[in-house]
Amino acid sequence: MARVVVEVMLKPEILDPQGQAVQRALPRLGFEGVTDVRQGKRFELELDGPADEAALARVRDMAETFLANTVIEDYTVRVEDAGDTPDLAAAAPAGETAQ
Amino acid sequence: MARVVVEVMLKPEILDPQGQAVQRALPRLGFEGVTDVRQGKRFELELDGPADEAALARVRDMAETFLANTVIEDYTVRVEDAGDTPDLAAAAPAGETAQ
Amino acid sequence: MSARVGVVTFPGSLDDRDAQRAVRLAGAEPVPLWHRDRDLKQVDAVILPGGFSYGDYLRCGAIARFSPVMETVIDQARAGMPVLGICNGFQVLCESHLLPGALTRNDHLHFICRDQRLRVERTATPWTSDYTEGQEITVPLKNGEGGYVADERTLDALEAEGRVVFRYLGRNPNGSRRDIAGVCNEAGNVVGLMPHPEHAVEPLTGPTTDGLGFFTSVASSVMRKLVS
Amino acid sequence: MSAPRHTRPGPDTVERAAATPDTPQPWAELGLKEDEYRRIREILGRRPTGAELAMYSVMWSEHCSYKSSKVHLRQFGEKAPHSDALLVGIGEQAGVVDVGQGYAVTFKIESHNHPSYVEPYQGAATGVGGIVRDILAMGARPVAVMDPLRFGAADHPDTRRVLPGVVAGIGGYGNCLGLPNIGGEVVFDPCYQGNPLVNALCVGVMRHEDIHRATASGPGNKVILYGARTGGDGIGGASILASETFDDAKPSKRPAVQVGDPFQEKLLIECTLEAFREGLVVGIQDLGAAGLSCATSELASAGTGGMRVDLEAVPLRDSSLTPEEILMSESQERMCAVVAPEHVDRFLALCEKWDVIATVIGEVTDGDRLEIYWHGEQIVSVPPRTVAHEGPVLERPYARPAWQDDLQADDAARLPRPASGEELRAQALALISSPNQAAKSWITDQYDRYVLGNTVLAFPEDAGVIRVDEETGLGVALATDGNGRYAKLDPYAGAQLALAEAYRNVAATGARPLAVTDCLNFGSPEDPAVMWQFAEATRGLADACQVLGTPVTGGNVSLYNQTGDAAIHPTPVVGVLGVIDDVARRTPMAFREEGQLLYLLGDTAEEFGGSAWSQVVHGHLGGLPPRVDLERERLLAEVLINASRDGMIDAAHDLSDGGLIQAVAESCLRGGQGARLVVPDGLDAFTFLFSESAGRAVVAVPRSEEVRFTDMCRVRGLPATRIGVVDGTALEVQGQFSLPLEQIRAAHENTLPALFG
Ligand SMILES: Nc1ncnc2c1ncn2[C@@H]1O[C@H](COP(=O)(O)OP(=O)(O)O)[C@@H](O)[C@H]1O
Ligand SMILES: [Mg+2]
Repeated sequence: MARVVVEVMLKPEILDPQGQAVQRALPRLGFEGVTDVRQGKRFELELDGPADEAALARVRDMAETFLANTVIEDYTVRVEDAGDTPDLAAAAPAGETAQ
Repeated sequence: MARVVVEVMLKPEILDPQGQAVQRALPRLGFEGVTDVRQGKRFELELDGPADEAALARVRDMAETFLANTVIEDYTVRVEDAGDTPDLAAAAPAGETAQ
Repeated sequence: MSARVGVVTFPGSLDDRDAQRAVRLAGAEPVPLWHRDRDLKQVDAVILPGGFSYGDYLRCGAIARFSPVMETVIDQARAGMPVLGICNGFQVLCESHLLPGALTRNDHLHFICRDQRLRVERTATPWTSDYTEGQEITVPLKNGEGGYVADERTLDALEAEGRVVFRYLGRNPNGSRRDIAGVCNEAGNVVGLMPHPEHAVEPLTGPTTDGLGFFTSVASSVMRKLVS
Repeated sequence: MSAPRHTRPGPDTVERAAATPDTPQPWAELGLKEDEYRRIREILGRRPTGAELAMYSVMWSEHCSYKSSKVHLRQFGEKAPHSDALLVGIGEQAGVVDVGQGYAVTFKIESHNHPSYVEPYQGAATGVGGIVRDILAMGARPVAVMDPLRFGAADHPDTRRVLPGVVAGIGGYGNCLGLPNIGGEVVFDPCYQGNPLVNALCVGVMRHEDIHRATASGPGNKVILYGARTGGDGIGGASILASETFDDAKPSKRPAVQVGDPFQEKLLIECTLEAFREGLVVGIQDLGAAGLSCATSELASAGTGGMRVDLEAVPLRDSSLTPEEILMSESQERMCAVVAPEHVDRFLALCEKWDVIATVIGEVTDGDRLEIYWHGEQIVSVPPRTVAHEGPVLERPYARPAWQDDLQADDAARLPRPASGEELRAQALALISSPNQAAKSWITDQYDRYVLGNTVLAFPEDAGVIRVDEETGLGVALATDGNGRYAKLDPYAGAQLALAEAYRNVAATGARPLAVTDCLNFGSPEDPAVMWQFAEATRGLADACQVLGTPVTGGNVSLYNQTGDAAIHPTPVVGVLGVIDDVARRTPMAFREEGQLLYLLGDTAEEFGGSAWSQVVHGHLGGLPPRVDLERERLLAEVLINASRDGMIDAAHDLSDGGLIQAVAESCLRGGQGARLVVPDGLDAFTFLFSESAGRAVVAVPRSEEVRFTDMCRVRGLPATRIGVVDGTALEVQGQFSLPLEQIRAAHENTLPALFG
């Protein structure tokens, strides 16, 4: 049992209307000092086995072909302890990305 | 200049139709062994100052009142090095959550 | 004998019946196709209709793209069969990489339903041959993720190769790059667009009957090919 | 955060309940009154088990049992006019109306008010989902939805939270389901600030032979639960959320919000309709409020009574749910079907075809009790009627409030009126651009009105018109209306005016009104003044339906719409269904042809109580609402229908809030044509333009038809006054003012985008 997190963000050159809308709204809500906002997706996958290299390779493949549309999006795959509760949701240090 | 990441996920008891649709699709694509998928949002905020406690308190406030809908969502706030390029996207160890 | 035009139903397809009606009104024979069947029932052309296949979850068209029927559609499209993707169908075609680019959230972040003016930029496709170049048509537009994006190089190439098939006129409804409403593949047989020609085929239910040309075009293109 | 959870070692079985009569039970927490709890013990002859208590508590809640409203709702049946068109009357999921050519139509309106305040997007979305399943359960294909909405003040910050979420939720669900949205209402008033009203209507079409009822008969038949897995959604929602005033101070009572999955519902629709078509279904019921408690008890109660359910078979999303919670869960997108054993395999195969999870959870028995088991142990054994249909009935006290006289005495006639053409012009513009009268396209542009390809008319037309048969052109028209300001001034008349307006709207399109559904939105029934409003409104509606010959076929009651002592305006929302034999002859609202003559049908009196003018210009609410004349409404409808049938008019638009000036402005904008109006003899310009007298419409008559049309009106005795002509690019009131169409358009169309864009 392991949890793998896939983060998908629009490529920097692609317009992100959702992020922009958030950024535009912030000053109105009294939040100053945020110079840019990007909004993306986060997938938490529970694996029924360990997050070993083979499993991660499969998740990367999944992200590349399915979870992200690599025409417009980048993704990152990383492992989280399965025992993670939300209030301990610090990410594991191992991170990787593909474009 | 600092980057703060806010992750917003549906509370565990709330139905996540998107995550379920992804999970159901995976076996058809030849990916076995994923027992659960939850889909959430990820916001990358660029601050014009340092990510000190005051700034983080503001971001938490932002997450609580705006980025997350706390009726159905939980959020996590964490700091990332501003210099982070996507392929080094390891998260900083400091993590926190509120409901 | 008339052209057989397949209309695929994915779970969550909504405008499939409307596409079939449009095909019928154009004098061709609509053939329902089911997403789980690889068999295309010997159709001459295929329409991927509008709707919310798989709820538009993950990304619009992302899950439908992997259905069994798409394996055959992709093969046949590469072999030259006329394929039209309307709205969600356009998204499926982009996800399948039969068409370049992608469709993103409307820049104003709302679903929008309105009567949209378009200019037909290319008539050399089996789906637009009954129009004249530069013709202005009005058909319904309805989507939440209709913003057409691609990198600059791709956009330049599309323009240079005359593969922008439709452009929005008036206010850009969704932030599409270069006002692009629809594009085609290199060969021109695969066309995708966000607006809905199948909802503009009867005076009683549509804003115009401007959309009928899509279906008469493919009917006659198919017949021409069969005869030659 | 979740609802009361009573963990105990092993389930509370019937056997144990019999053996431990004195175990204390949380009946009060579950919203039951002491006498209700006592009655449950009497019915069962022992204390209820935990699961039984859960079932009774949700089913006997206000929301499910109609305990406060039942005694008043009876009139809808008792006074129902005879109608040959009624195939299924009040009491089923939804009424069914014969529209001819072998077609039947079912329609119903429901509220999702409280949930939409808590979580606007999901609250509104699941409201649409719920009413669509009601229609589906009758055997019909849902073909359109409508959404009557009420919000607080347009410029209030909380309205900016609630409205966009509600609209996105209705659109998000309905669009994804592939149901055109063809109409609704949007009304702003501070009285709805903490209690927005989100009502949703769905209409469905079927052949006569396809009508299905929610009944479990035939011992041995299987009970199949299909659709979404069951989770902790809205547990206790039925009893707690919908039955008590929502109060921020009690966050612990906030039940888990229900989240909708329109994609799942779309699959449910297709798979259910295929099952009907193949004749696989004996009885069917949607799961809405009170979930499985409601579905099993209602199915069994409507059948021969006996049913056995093995609750552990229910597919769960959250494996920690207790049997009580499973029974109370309001997880969306679930249905329950009763299927003969020989059809079970085929039914399950259909579900598999549509990727819908389906599970046999029980069967019909030859007994007379609903028996529910949990891993072999009996946890429920009840006479199902006592759960589903024999809940408490309250005769709540009601009394005309003391302030009603003062309110009615505060006559709008005393308000200062515009004294010059220039003032008239300014007030007309203020009216047309005020949030209640402004264009609603910022909202309706977010709804798909084209899907299914049968929408002949949709907003902003008077009624939505849907084609039912492509060959013959048979169609139906639907409109919903309700004016809380009128109803506040006089709830009896207010309810009748709501009906009259919806009826008139349907007739304006050329359709013949047939039947009624209603959603009665009121404050707390524990307040005798509110109860009086309710009693008056139901009596008014029932009486008016009798006169107009349009039976109430079903509806919904939403009570406790109040914050502290302040109740919302009494808001009966009335939906009218009409039939049109050929949609090609429908009358739209747009003035399109220059030179056509404008006729005002009906009588105009000085009636400003509750008017839009009194609200916009003076912030005033007082006096009496416009006089009700139902015979006149009937006559007006006949004229509008005949004129449509004989091609005598090219446009018609009913007059309601805002009066003539509002109606003419809307028809001009719709057609892109100006109009020149002349104040008729005997009327002052102000009354002519702003009065809200009922029973009126404006029509555009081609010159060639003028004689025929006016002759018809004269013969039938309907006043028809020539008031002007379609002309130019301005709206001109001769001798008073002229407003360029583009100025009106800007005023009318920019208001909502400026507030919410
Ligand atoms: N305001 C009303 N007018 C007429 N009938 C009503 C009204 N409110 C409820 N009913 C009828 O009472 C019955 C029970 O209603 P309801 O509980 O809303 O059905 P459901 O179980 O589908 O929620 C239905 O037949 C409904 O049409
Ligand atoms: Mg029901």
